[in-house]
Amino acid sequence: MTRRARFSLFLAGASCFAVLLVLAVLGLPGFGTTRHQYRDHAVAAAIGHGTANVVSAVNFDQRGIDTLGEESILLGSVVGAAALLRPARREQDHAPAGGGSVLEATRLAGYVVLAVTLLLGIDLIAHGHLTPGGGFQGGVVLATGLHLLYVAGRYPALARLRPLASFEVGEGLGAAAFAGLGVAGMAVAGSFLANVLPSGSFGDLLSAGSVPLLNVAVGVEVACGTVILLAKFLEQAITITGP
Amino acid sequence: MGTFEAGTSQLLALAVAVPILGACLMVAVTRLARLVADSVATAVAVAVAVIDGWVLVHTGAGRVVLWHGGWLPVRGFSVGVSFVGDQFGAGLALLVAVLMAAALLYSWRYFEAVEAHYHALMLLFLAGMQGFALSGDLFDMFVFFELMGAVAYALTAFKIEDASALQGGLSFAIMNSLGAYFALFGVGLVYARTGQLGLPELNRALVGHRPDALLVAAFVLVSCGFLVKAAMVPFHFWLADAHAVAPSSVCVLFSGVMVELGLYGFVRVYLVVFRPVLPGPDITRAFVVLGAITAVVGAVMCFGQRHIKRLLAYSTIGHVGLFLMALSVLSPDGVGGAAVYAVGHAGAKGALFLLGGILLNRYGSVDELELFGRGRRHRWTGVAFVVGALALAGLPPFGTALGKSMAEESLASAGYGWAPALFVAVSAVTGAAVLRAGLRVFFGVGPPPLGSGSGATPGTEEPDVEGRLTRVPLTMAAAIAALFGVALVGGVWRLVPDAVDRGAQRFADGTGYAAQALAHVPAGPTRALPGGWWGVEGVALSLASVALAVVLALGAIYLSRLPDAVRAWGRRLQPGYRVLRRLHSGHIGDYVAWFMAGLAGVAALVGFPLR
Amino acid sequence: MSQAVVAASLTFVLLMGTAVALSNAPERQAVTLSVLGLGLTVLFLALQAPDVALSQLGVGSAVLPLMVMLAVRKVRSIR
Amino acid sequence: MRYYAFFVAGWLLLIGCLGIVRSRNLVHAVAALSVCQSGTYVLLLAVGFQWKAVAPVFGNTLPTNTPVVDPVVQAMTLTDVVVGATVTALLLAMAVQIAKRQRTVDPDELSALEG
Repeated sequence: MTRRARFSLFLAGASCFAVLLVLAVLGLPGFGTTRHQYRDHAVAAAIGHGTANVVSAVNFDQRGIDTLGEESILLGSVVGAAALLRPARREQDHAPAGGGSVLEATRLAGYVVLAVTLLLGIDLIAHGHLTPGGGFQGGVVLATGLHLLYVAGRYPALARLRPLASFEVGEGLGAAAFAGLGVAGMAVAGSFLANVLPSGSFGDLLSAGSVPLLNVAVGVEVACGTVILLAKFLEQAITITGP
Repeated sequence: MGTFEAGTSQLLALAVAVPILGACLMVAVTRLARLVADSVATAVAVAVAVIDGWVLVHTGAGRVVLWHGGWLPVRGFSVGVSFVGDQFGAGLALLVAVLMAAALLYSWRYFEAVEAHYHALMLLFLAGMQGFALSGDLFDMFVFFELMGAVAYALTAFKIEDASALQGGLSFAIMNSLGAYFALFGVGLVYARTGQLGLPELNRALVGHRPDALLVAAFVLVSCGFLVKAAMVPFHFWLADAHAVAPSSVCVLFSGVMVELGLYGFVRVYLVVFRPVLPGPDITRAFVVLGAITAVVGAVMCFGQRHIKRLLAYSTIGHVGLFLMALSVLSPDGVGGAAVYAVGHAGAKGALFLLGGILLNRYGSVDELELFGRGRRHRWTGVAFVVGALALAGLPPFGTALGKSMAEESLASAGYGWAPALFVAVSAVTGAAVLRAGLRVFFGVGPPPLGSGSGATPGTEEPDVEGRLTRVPLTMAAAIAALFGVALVGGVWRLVPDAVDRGAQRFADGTGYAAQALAHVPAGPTRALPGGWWGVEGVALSLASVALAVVLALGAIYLSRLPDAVRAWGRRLQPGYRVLRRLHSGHIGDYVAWFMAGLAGVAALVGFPLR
Repeated sequence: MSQAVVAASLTFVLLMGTAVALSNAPERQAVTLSVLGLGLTVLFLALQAPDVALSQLGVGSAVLPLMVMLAVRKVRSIR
Repeated sequence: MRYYAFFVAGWLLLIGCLGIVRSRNLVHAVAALSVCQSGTYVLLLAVGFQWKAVAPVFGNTLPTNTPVVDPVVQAMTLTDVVVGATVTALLLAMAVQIAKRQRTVDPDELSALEG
């Protein structure tokens, strides 16, 4: 099709569909109203299991199977992207020489921020069942933090700190731990992904049953997976050259 | 609920957890020996098949229900997520696992795989399809839909040396992601109205509800999202691009079950959630029309191909159109017919893709014209290919023939008297295209074809294996034999169509689904349906389509010797075909534009009768 | 007050989303995408979703734009 | 204001599609796809919002009878964000490899698949 034909076809379809969408939205209960049936049940269930962050309770306790699926998507996408970004038959992977020239001050700032982000990431994971954050958010922060080394001008340092094979191991183990905890729930309480650990007292670090453990599993998987992803893209952009 | 039943229900979770754990093992243990990776992956697929089989046997009392995390429903509501294994869900899951085992067996040792990445992706693919087939929750279906999507994109583009594989993978990924996001938008609309996500809870929430724009929009969004995966016209463009270029073992799953899972999701959601609101006859009319268009487009495009895997891909579109027509009748016999047909099709099409893969790995090409006569030495591969083609056309006693006749009967009795003729024509044309290719390549029948005349995509492609195959390894032959077994089972073992018939009655009963999942109400009795086995009329129609397929194939091969009148008639069809072919442009912008137009079309078909 | 914040961030997201979708300058893609990510983060905070806002901050305004930037860079180095 | 958030969500969904249709660069098409997806985030969170309610995180000080916004849609959006990010990574990986094989990422010039 010509660009024009394509555009007209799209516009015709989209405008018809938009009419339906507008009619549909006018049938919604309005923005910010008070009726949320699932919410009422979910909050009660979270409090019952001593989980102060209800979003974590939904993600890891009540609808844990969704998160298992989500972690599998992450695992599959990372493995898939890594496989797609492997060097092709005629390509070469050569590491760049030297550290590049970066101002000392920038480098120092990079290292300081690195330390802070690593701490922040661990904190986010550890308190995921109490405060906003959790395995996913913390994992992303950890992985991005590690890549501040690149900003600090040290691609070789980054490459050393980043033995990709062990990150793959970590990713696999993190995902396996999540599924394994699910199976443990089946063995102990007779139901897959059942929250088998004691709930503890509401708001404590050791509360919410197995939610903190699941957070750690997800944190490890996400951190390792994101590192692998970014590493593969960096490799493509920096060290892999065509025939 | 007794402990034994509770134990069986936990198996539903294992059907998802076991392949995920297997995939984790493949990722965590780097440098896994090839033999270990192959055997562990195949063993996992077989284990999942055993689990599904066990569940299927225990669905006798109705449905096996699992509430994850032990969140059992209280007064008709649970904050948890359910898996519901009825005969259709568990049966489809079993078919998935069997096909996966065959695909892994085929790629045993020979398939060029990067470490164990291929195996990890295949196992996650298995987990995604299991979850989608068993899930009883709208959002959870979206998650597993995305899981099977994400790994499927990576598997499609796995041969990164191949430009068409990458482009096919990207079109597939963009279209399917778009479908998933639209479906999720629909889920959000339904949630806003009802405050529910579980299929059983939604069923109860919508009983007695009036149809309005919001519910129509939600239904259209969710259905179209799933129908993108099912490759309905005009959402089908990605399919040929992806199926033609994916590794042959992956194609078995793509054509055999992934596309059918899209249909399954669509029908399941309609029957359980939207049926109380949107009247059946309108839905039947809308989707019989859509299915018929899909079937015709698929068949016509199929006949015009010379790239054998692309040809098989278009034939899948044709057949899926027929499945949709039969499913849209919404009665147990239509649904059952579609299911028997789909099982037979999965086996036959899978075997054909693997035979095409053998050609690719031996000659580095899957081009019908280029390979003319070069397969003569491989008599058995050739015979298998021709038998597969005839099975596709509906040769008794293959399951395709039985399912087709059941579907035809149900459509005819639902008032679509023209449907049987369409079924015969579409299966004959697609069978004829495959038969034509098989006769030319393996038997050198007819005059050597003149290359490049038709302008269709030539069949150059990167092989799946390292180095050229010199003989067919035993593992590959075993995988192909197993798939022929799947194609036959529905037609020769009466238990299968009978069980499908009973399963279809449960599948069509959305109220019963909700009652059993939420309140342990045992499923009602099912009755034996008349006409679930071979009848004179069905056999006659099947033989007619096989005969028509043979005539068409020979006609295409000996085109130059046909009388002038016939050839002139054929030439008159050429311009129409050329327009249709040009619409399949490989351009992602076109595909999205068609997607939007299709969305509007489905909305009109569903919405206007309600006014 | 909260009404105004919600309305303003919604409008900002609407405009930035349109800009990302319709801009034809691949070099600036990473930047506009990152700004959209930040806009969404603010919107999620205004909608009382700090968990989602944190993810969006990490993914939408850091990891994703970084990958887009690297992809654009690689693509340009080839042509 | 009553429906504004939902309209923004629908707009993002459709404008993202338009972006793909008009795109001359696959990397840009992938970015446009993520705009579509942000439409679903906005919809879900808007559905679960409630005026004067706080975030569904009680910590150890907030009384448990305080009205909170819907945590379920937030959990769904969280999943959605993760899914979107990883799938986008996969898409970008494909776009990079396409650029290498075909020396272009303009859909108008790609020609590996026709008919």
